[in-house]
Amino acid sequence: MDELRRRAKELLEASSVKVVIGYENGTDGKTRALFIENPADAGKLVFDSRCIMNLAAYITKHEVKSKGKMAIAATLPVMRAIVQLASEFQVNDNNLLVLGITPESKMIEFKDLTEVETFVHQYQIEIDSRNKEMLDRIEKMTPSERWDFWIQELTPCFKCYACRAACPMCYCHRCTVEFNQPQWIPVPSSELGNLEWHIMRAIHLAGRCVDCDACYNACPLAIPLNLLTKRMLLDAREHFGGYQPSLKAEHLMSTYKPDDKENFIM
Amino acid sequence: MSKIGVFVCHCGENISATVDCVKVAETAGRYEGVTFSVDYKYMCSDPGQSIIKNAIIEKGLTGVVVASCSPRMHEPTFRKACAEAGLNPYMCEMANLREHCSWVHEKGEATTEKAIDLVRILVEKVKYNQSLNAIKVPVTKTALVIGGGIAGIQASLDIANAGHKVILIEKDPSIGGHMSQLSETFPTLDCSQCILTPRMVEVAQHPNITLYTYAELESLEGFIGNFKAKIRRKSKSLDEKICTGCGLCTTKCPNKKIPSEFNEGLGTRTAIYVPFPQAVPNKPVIDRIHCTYYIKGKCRICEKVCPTQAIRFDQEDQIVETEIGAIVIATGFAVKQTDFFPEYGYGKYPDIITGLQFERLASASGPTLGEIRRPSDGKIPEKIVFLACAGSRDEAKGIPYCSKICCMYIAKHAMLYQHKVHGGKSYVFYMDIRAGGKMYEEFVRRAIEDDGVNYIRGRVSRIYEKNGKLIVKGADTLLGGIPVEIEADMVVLATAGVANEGAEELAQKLHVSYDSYHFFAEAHPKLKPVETNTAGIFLAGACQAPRDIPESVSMASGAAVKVAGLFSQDELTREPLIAVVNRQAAPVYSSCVGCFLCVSACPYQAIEKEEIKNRNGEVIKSIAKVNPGLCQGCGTCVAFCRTKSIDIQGYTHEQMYSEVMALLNEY
Amino acid sequence: MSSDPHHSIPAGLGSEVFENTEVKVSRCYQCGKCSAGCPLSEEMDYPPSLIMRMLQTGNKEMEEKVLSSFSIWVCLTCEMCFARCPMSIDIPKMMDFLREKALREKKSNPKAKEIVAFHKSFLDSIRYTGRLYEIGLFADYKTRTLKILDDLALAPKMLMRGKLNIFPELIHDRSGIASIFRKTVKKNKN
Amino acid sequence: MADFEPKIVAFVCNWCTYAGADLTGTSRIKYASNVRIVRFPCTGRIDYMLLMKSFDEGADGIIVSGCHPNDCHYTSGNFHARRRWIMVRSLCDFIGIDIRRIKFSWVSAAEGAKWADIVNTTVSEIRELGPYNDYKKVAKRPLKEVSHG
Amino acid sequence: MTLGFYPGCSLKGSSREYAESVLAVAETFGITMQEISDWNCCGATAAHNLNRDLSLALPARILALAEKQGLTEIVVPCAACYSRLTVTRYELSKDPALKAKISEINNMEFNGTISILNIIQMIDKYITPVLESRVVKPFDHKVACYYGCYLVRPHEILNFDREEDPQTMDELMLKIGATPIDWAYKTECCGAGLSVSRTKSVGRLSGKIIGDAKDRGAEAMIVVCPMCHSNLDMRRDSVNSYLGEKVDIPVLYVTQAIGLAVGIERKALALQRHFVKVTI
Repeated sequence: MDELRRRAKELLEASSVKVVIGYENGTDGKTRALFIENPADAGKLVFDSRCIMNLAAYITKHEVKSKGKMAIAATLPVMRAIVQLASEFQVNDNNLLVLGITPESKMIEFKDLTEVETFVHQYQIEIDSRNKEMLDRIEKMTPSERWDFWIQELTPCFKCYACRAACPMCYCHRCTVEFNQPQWIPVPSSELGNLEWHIMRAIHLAGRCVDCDACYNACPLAIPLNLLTKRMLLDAREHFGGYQPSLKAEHLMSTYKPDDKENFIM
Repeated sequence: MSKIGVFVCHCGENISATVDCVKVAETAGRYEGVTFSVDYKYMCSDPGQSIIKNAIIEKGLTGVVVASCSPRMHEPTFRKACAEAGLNPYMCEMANLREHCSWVHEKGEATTEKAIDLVRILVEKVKYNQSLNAIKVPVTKTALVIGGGIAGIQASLDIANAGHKVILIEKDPSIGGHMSQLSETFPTLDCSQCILTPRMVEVAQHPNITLYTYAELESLEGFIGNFKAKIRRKSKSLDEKICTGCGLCTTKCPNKKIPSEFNEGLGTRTAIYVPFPQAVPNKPVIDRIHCTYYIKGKCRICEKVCPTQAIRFDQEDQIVETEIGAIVIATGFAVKQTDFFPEYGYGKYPDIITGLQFERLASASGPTLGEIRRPSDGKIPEKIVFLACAGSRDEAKGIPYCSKICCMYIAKHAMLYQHKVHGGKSYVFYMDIRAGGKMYEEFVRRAIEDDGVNYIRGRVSRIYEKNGKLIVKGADTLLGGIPVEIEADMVVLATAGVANEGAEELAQKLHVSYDSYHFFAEAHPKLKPVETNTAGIFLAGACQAPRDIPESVSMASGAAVKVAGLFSQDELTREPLIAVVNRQAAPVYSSCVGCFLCVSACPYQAIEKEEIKNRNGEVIKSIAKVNPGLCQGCGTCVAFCRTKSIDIQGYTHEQMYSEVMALLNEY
Repeated sequence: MSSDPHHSIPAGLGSEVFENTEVKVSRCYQCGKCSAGCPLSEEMDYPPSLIMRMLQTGNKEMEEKVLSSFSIWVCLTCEMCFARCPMSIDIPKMMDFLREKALREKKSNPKAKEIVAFHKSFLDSIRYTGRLYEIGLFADYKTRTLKILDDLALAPKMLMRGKLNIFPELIHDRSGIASIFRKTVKKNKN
Repeated sequence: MADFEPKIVAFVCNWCTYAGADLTGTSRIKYASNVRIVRFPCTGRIDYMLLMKSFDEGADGIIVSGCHPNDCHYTSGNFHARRRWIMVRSLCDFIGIDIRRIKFSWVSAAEGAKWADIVNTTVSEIRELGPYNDYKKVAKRPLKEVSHG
Repeated sequence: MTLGFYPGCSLKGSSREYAESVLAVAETFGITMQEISDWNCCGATAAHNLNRDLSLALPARILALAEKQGLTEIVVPCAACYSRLTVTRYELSKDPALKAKISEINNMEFNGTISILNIIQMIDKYITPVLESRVVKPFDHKVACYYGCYLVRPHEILNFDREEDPQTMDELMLKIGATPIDWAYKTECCGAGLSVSRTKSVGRLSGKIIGDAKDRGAEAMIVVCPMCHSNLDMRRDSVNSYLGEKVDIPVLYVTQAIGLAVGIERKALALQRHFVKVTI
């Protein structure tokens, strides 16, 4: 942690970066995002197990980007997100420096994003046992039970879009829900609209989601919408030999193999 | 507020027999936005089209829905009509009431209901159609002709004589195809070689024709007027420029026992060879599969004897890349071999041969110099049996169709046999004699009446060998199916004509469709017999279905005219049904966020990065941009774009969305 | 593939054949390959292809001729015709049906008496013992056909070579077999 | 469910299945009239949101059909579509949407008879399944009050 | 190793030498044949000539019994029985309604798990691998392998060997030192069911078969079907009167030929039961 603070200070003093993105102590014992432009503020930086929000969500935001080169304190999920974002041309070595924080809470400063990629590739994305159980439970249900389950879960959603705001991959300036020619998804919240919004989002994240759970953590109603993306992740593994965010833009959904399975096609 | 006109066609009785066209028109007339609705017997006819034109002018229509046949049939017709009346052609849509409704459902409420729905969804679509302008693209005035048989030769000559460049590629060492193997041709009995060889020479000498023999198409990209072809010129192990074609190498080659393809295995050739004396080009190639040097690493006799040192053992295949504007496919056909027939001995009897093999026996340039001698022992057969429909019209063998040419060439074969073998007896087992063609029926009668060929109506169940004779067990169905057994010296099977090996792969390279027998599919069985569904690619000869020589030649000339017509203009107009990325005013510029997932999705590399710079040249934003020249309008990118920033003209989000909505509401 | 399988099947015996055997007589285009390959066509009054043709006519008279034909009884169901038929028409299956029908309607050709008799004797032998009892079969067959003298020489030779069992082999569950017969064929001795 | 006539929407590509369905017509092969064909340039263009929308608006079944692998007029549109279907189909299943009601097929321009078969089988299967009430219930339910905070 | 065994009626009577040789050979190669207990006749030609349901019910009962008795694989040496059983299994498995009907008739459930081997398949699977090493007295004769109808047709259902000019038996003969001839009547019909009722026809059909074999110098006919055997052997008088000469080529079951080659003594192979003396 001290190392992180020291390095942040140096970078800002040398103005080799214009802003450092990290965590600081927030109210009620949580941590929140911190944007340091003044070396003096480096001391505010904290890092510990409470730091679960995915800071990568900020590096695509105009307000932050426009300040100039960014440095970011990045945990594994954040680094995964960064690699994916880089492959989608949203960040690059010229506008982002990664101060990686290993699962062992060591800080590594990466020369470039290629190094970040090699680093994250050492770790498979793993779905924790709690979520695994949930997934199994749902898969064991009959289709109509599953249907009722999801309608029930999704009905309370009032489309506050906190999930979208927290998601590093939801950086589009105009989301499909704001598209009104035609109005694919009804604006006011309704069971159907909610369902469609979440299906749409899950598909958009297929092969892109880094499973950081930011969406779930951000949801005021704790809707388990991350199960949808987790399921997509497992499908990607089952059908297309897995998926790792990578810099060469061979995206799961915009590429194909001639021998993709098709036993369900008449 | 749109003013849409709906025009319901009866198509004579084709639609009105099962659909209540009047009701369809009335109902459509009540739809919001529809200001004119009418039904008529033949919308595609002149008066029919006038109805549309007048309505556009008098009622000031902003959109048109023609409810008639498949748009694949008449969309161009009606869009043209609209244009002539001053309405943008892309404001016209068609509801397919014939192929998709009246022809496939019984008369009744439900069928008319469906017709009404089909009209409604297109009315709703048209409301969102936009005026579009055709895209202009340049034309490369060079044609690629694939296949150097009679069809390919004819097409090449016709295009070349029209003043355009032609690249003719042939997979074998010489052009000529099956026709060069034939002895004499029906119904005139003139010698095939005699009429063909001059054409072959003409091809070789024509200033507008580049001939690549021993070459195949590697890949094809692009679209009408602007194709890019990669051609693989297989190594001939020979420097053609300095080879004089003296043929010394072929006489000295020690490897003499290779079955000759040209003689259908009835003769032999050497490893370095010219397939036949009149070959064009008349220069040898080394067949590396059989050449001793390539197998054992030594020999090189041809190299030693060659007076001009033209042999090149280390020569490699060469890939030629070239730009072309149109393609004629003339790859021809193949015939089934005798091993295809279990009941006729799986090809184990040497004296059961195919019709093509008989051609070689009967040909003056053939292995027997034109004498009919049986392969096993060279004896002249005193009794010969010809089997029509060997494999053809045989559903159980996967070939339910008629091969078309057999009836005629069997009559010719029997006739030639009778002329060559005096006192010989010939029998033809047939089911029907299909002799539709000028002087064809007369020809068959001649074989029967003048040359005494014995025609027996029935199919042969089995052939086996006994004491040097072939026992042919048939039946005479005209006598109620009584068994007929003939002890023959030789049997000729008129084996089915089938698509070439690899036709399917070629079709896939060219993105043209093919039928279930792997013959190439024409765009329309009657009105577009030489076009394919892919613009700029045409068909000639037996690659489309079994064809005889006159048919192949006329098809070839037909295809050539299509190509010449295409080349007669400097610019082509292409359908503007392509993808576009939306653009908006600064500071947004576009809803595209530049993730460029679409780039890897595009099959045509038609999407590129566009950088939007501010006054001082700094990049503010980079977004996707579609190259209208390359985009073919598949819309794959559209379905990928998360921000819905790409849309495809003619099939926009709004159009498709409203179609679906209209379809399911008040269904 | 077509949505309507019955399409283009003439009414009458032809369609009855289709209902019972899925053999569509209209598929035959009279190439005669069946007649050419049939080992017994020369003993038939109408070779197989002709039988097909007669059924295609849908003409009552023709159909009667078919049912009372000798051909259907000479057919050995050696399957040669089916094996080589370009249209994969299951003639043997059709023949089975025609024989059954001819028998039921008592139309079987008089010349087929022996054949029918043999088959019946054969089945009766099974009906009572569950297995074929050859001496019984011969005896029964001879009483049916009064062909006492035929094969007289054969039996003793067979006995000497141990090829004939004096006593029938009986299976235990004979009542089971009996009930199978009851549910399938009406007992018909003649 | 005998008297129930399902609503089937078919999303097909222009080059293979649409042409195949034309061939069904020219060959005069009859099939159930419950299906309505919507024509797309290519299966690659077919937006999964349209499948959702079809169910919203009361479709009981959906057919999505295009060119066989390697036959795509645009080289690879159908391959991209297939990959998308694999993911969408499995997500739908996970959410409890009745995927027996979404039929995918390859029908070439030469397979007129196959098209008729696919429509007929789909119609009879959906007829067995009955109307898609689960979805209709939700779809038809009125929007409820949006209560922020 | 133990295999299920369905002998069928002929092998209990007129063709018992076939059964005897099959068992002898099996024993020599350490195979135990477990006879399906209380089996019934398959109905043969008679049944399907006269009554379809019966022609399916009888074989179905046999198969059901075998399954009940825990057999997974049964050997059916008689080609005719083999054909009836296999066809029945096929017909029932492709038509559940029919299957139900037949089970009702039999009041015995048949679930179609059992696999059926004809004699050649059995030999190929369990004996051929070691056969050559066991040959003590090469069967050094020109033989005509006669397959008949029931082994190869209908091919779509039996799919054994190839339907014209089959080869498996010929290959088998090569392995025991015999020289199979290439001849024309391998799969032509011998007259089968008409043996008794139309002996003349049988004389003609079988005559052609024997005739062709003789013309091509066969010293023995090799068969796998009791009906073929009785027509070619017991009916030799009719055959000879058709041929108008006395032909005495013996007719051996494939198992007898193999038996001789691996040194089983002639009595055990019951050669003495033949009408046409087996002198080779």
